[in-house]
Amino acid sequence: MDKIIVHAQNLHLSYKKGEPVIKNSSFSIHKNDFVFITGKSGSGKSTLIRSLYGELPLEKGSLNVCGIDLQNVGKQKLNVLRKHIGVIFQDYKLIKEWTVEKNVMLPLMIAGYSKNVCTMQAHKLLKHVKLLHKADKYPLELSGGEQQRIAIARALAHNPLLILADEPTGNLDEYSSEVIWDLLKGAHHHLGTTIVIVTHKIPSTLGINYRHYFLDGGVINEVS
Amino acid sequence: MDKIIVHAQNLHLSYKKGEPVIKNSSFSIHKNDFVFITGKSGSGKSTLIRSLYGELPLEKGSLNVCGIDLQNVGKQKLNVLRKHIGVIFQDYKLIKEWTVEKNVMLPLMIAGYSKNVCTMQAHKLLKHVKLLHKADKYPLELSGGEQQRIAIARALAHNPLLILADEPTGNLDEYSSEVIWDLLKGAHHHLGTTIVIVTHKIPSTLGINYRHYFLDGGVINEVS
Amino acid sequence: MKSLKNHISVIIPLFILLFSFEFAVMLDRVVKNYEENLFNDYSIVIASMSKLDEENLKKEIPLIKKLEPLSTKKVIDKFKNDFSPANLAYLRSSLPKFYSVKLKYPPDEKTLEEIEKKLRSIPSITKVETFEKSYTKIYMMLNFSKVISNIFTIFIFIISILLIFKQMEIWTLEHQERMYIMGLFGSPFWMKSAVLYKLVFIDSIISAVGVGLFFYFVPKTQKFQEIMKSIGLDFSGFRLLDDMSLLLGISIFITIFSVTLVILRQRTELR
Amino acid sequence: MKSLKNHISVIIPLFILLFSFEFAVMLDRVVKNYEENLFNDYSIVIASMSKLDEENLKKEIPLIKKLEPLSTKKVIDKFKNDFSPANLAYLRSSLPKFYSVKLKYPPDEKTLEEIEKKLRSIPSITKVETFEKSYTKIYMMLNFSKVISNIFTIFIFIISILLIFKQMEIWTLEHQERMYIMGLFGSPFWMKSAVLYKLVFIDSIISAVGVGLFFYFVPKTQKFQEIMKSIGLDFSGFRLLDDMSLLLGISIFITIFSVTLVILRQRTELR
Ligand SMILES: Nc1ncnc2c1ncn2[C@@H]1O[C@H](COP(=O)(O)OP(=O)(O)OP(=O)(O)O)[C@@H](O)[C@H]1O
Ligand SMILES: Nc1ncnc2c1ncn2[C@@H]1O[C@H](COP(=O)(O)OP(=O)(O)OP(=O)(O)O)[C@@H](O)[C@H]1O
Ligand SMILES: [Mg+2]
Ligand SMILES: [Mg+2]
Repeated sequence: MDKIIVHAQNLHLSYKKGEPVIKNSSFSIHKNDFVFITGKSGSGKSTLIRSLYGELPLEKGSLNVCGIDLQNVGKQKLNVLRKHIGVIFQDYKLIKEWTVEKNVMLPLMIAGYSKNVCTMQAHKLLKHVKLLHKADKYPLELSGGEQQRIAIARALAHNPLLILADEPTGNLDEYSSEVIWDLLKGAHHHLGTTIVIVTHKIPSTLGINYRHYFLDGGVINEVS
Repeated sequence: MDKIIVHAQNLHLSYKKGEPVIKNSSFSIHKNDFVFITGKSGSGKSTLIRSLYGELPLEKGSLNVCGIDLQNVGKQKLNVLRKHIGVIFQDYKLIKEWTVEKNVMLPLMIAGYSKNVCTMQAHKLLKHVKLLHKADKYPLELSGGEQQRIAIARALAHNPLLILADEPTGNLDEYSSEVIWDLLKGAHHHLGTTIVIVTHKIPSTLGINYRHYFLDGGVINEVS
Repeated sequence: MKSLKNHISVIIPLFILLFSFEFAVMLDRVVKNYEENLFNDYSIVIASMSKLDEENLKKEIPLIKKLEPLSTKKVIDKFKNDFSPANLAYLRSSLPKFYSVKLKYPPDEKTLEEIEKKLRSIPSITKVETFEKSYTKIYMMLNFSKVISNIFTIFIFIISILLIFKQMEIWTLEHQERMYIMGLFGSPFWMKSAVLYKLVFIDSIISAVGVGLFFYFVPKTQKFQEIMKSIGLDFSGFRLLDDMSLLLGISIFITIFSVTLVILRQRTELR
Repeated sequence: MKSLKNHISVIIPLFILLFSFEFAVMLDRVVKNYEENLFNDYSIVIASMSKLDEENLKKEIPLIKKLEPLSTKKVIDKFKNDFSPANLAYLRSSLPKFYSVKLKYPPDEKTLEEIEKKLRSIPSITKVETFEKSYTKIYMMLNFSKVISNIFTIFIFIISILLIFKQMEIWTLEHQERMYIMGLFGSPFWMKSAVLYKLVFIDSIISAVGVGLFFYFVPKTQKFQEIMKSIGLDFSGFRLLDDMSLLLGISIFITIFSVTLVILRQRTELR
C-alpha cells in the first residue's frame, strides 16, 4: 500500500518570473502519510500548498498529485483533482453570502450528493467542530476561531483522499486545537486519508508517526 | 502616574438583544499596563476589543476609554478616540487597493502628518517588522504572516496611547513572533504605551510584568 | 429581502430596455400608418387635352400606382357659387380631361420634381398640379418626428446597454469571490453560475411578459384611448404573439449573453 | 489603468445623461421655433361689411394679437386669370372689407371654433375663414413630435438615473471596505470620501464641458448643417454661457448628491 499521492520533481514555483519562491525541490508524499511543513513566515509554505491543488501553475519541473499531472492540466481535470482534496486555507476562504451550513455542504454538493445526505454530513461535521448551534449563521457573524473551525469542517466533509491544511489551528485556543488534531488524526487513522499540514509549531502531544518537511530559502528538506 | 486608561463598570455587550456575549463585567486598565486577555474560541475576546475602540455599542453598563465615555458617544468623539488607539485586528483588515506602504501610513495620514513624515515613519516600521522590501506590494500579494506583520506595523505607526492586539502572532513562526513581542515590549517600555493583547498562549519568555484577564462564560476575571 | 432586491435590480433595467424597444417598434408602426393615411389623401392632378393611357404612363413613370379620371363635374362645381351660369357653360366646354395620379409611395421633393417634369414633357398634358405645399410640410414634419424618435431610440439603446454593463460589473463584484472559492473546490462551470443564470432567466421572462402585458392592455383602457385620440395617434398595434416572442427572445438573449460574459471574465491572475 | 477605467465609467453615463438633457432642451427650442414660424404663416381671414375696430375686437376676443386690413387687390388678383374683366369689376364693387386676424398663440381646435363663433356673432362680419385644414394637421403633427420627444426624454431620464444608481452601487461595493477600515482608525468623513468626491468632481466637469463643446461645435460643421437642412431643422441654438453653466450645475449636483448618498449609506450594522 505504498502508493504515491504527491510526487514533485525539480519543482520551481513563482508569482513573477525570475523571483522563484520554491526552487528546484523534489519530494514525495505517500498514501496515509501525515506530513508537517514548517518554515519562516514568507518562506513559501502556502505557495507550495497552492501548487498542490493547482491554483498556481508550475514554473518548471513536474508535479503529480493523486495521479494527475499538474504540468499542463486543463480546467476539467483540475476539477476532478480538487474533488478529491480538502483544503483548509490560511485565510479560511468561506463564502460570506452563504450560511455556515451551506459552506460546509459545498464539497458535498460538488460531489453530487443528495440534499439530505449533504445536510446530514454537514451537521455531523459541525458537531465534530462544536459549532452545530451556529449552523444558520453567516461567516461574518462568527469569531475568528469559529470561522477557522468551519473551514476545517468544510475540508473534511467529503472524506477527501488528501487534506491540505494551511495553519489550521493558528486562531484556536488549546482546547479547540485538541479537537481539531483529534479530527485530523481520526481521518488519518480510520479513512486512510493523507494529511499535509502547514504549521508553525508541531504539537508535542500528537502521538502518531509523522514526517516533517522544512522550507528554507526556497528549498524543501525532510527533517528526520 | 496611575492614570486609568480603560474603565468598565457592569459592562454588557451583545450582537443580538438577549444573547449577551459579555455579561456584567467590571475591570480597569491603567496607563502603561501590559494586559493579556485569554479565553476559549468564541468566548468574546474580539467582542471586548471591539467595544474598546467603539465599534460595538454598549448594551448596558458604562465604559470609559482614554477619558472618553463610550455610552452615547458621537461620531466626532469616536474619531478622536480612535486616533489615540492602534488596533491589530484578528483578520488584519488591510485595505487591499492600497500598497503596503500606504496601509501603514493610514493612521499617520489621519493624524495629519506631512507626506514626508508619513513615508519616513512607515518605512521605519516596515523595517522593524522586516518587510521594507515589500513596501510597494499589495496586501493580497503577501503571505498570511506578512499581512499580519503589516497590520502590526500600521497599529504602531502613530505611537498610540493604547494598543489593542487581537491575536497578533497567530500566523507567525517563532522568529517572527519574537520580533513582534520585542516591538510591543519596546513601545511599552520606551513610550509608556498601554498594551492589551488577546492571545491563546502567553509567551513563556516574555520577561516583563503583565496582567492577565481570563474570559469565561461571558465574565471577565483577573488571573493572578 | 436580499433576493428580492437582486431580482428588482435586474428586472428594472431589462423592463426599461424592452419597453423602449417595444415603444420604438410601435411608434414606427404608428408613423408608417400615419404616413400611409396622409399619403392616400393626396394625389397629383393633371389636365390633358387627350385621353391618357394608364399602362403607357406607368411604363414611363414606374412610381405611378393608379391613374384615375376625375369627373369634371366636381371641378365645375367648385366654381358654381362664384361663376355665372354662362361662364360655367363656357368653362365646361373648354375643360380638358382631368386625372388624379396616385403614387406607390411618398416621393421626396426631388423625385416629385422629376415626375412633374416627365409628366409635363408629355405633349397632351397641359397642366400638372402636384401636392399642395402643406403636404410637403406635413411630410417634412413626419420625417422630423421619425428622425427625433430614431435619435432617441439610439440613445436609449446605448444607455440600456450601459445599464446592462453596469449590472454585469455589479455581478462581477458580488459573485467573483464566491465563484472563485467554489472553483477551488472543483465546482463545475454550471454549478458556479447556476444562481446567476436562474436569476436572469426568471427575470428576463418577468420583464418581457410585463412589457408585453403593458402594451397589450394599456392601449385598451378608455383613458389612454382618449389621450391618444386627442393627439391623433393610434397606439393599439401590439401583436400579442409576434411581439411577445420577440421581446422574450431579446430579453433572454441579452441577459444570458451578459451573464456568460461576466462568468468568462471571472479569471483571477492565478488559476 | 484602473484609475482611467474609474474615470471612464463615471464619465460615460454622465455624458449620456447631459447629452440627452441638452438634446431635449435644444429640441424643445427647435420645436418652439418651428411652431412659431408655422403659426406666423397662418391667419384667420374675415370679411366685414363695415370697418372693424381693432381695440373693440381685442376686448371681445383677448387672444387676438393684430387685425390687419387686407388690400382687396390681392383677392381680386386671385381671380384675374379665371374671370372676365367685367366680372372682375363687378366683384371689385361688391367686395366687403377683408381683414387678416393674427392670434397671440396657436389655438387648439376648440378655441379656434369659439373664436370663429364669436367673430360670426358680430353682425357686420359676413364671412370667417379659419386656418386651412392642413394647418390643423401640421399642428397635430407637431404636437405628436413633442409628445414623442417628451416620452423619450422621460425614458432617458429614468434610465440615466438608474445608471447613476448602478454606479453608486458599484462605488458602494468597491469602496465600503476601505471606508469602513479608514473609519476604524478615526478617519474623518472628508478624508474617507475625498477620493470619490475628487473623482466625480473632475468627471462631472469633463462631461459637462464635453457635451457643451459637442453642441457648440458640431452644429457648425458643414456636414451637419447639410443634414439638418435636408430634414428641415435648425439645430444651432446652443447658448454657450447659459447652457454650459446649466450643464455644469446639473452634472456637479447629480454626482455630488449621489456620492454623498453612497457615503451616508455606508453604515455597517456595527458602528
Ligand atoms: N458580527 C457578529 N454578529 C453576531 N454574532 C457574532 C458576531 N461576531 C461574533 N459573534 C459571536 O459572538 C461570540 C464571541 O465572538 P468573539 O469574536 O468575541 O470571540 P473570540 O473570543 O474572539 O473567539 P476567537 O478566539 O475564536 O477569535 C461568538 O459566539 C460569535 O459567534
Ligand atoms: N499572490 C501573490 N503575488 C505575489 N507574491 C506573493 C503572492 N502570495 C505570496 N507571495 C510572496 O511569496 C512568498 C511566499 O509566500 P507564502 O504565502 O507561500 O508564504 P508562507 O510560507 O505561507 O508564509 P506565512 O507563514 O506568513 O503564511 C512571500 O514572499 C510572499 O510575499
Ligand atoms: Mg502562508
Ligand atoms: Mg477573536
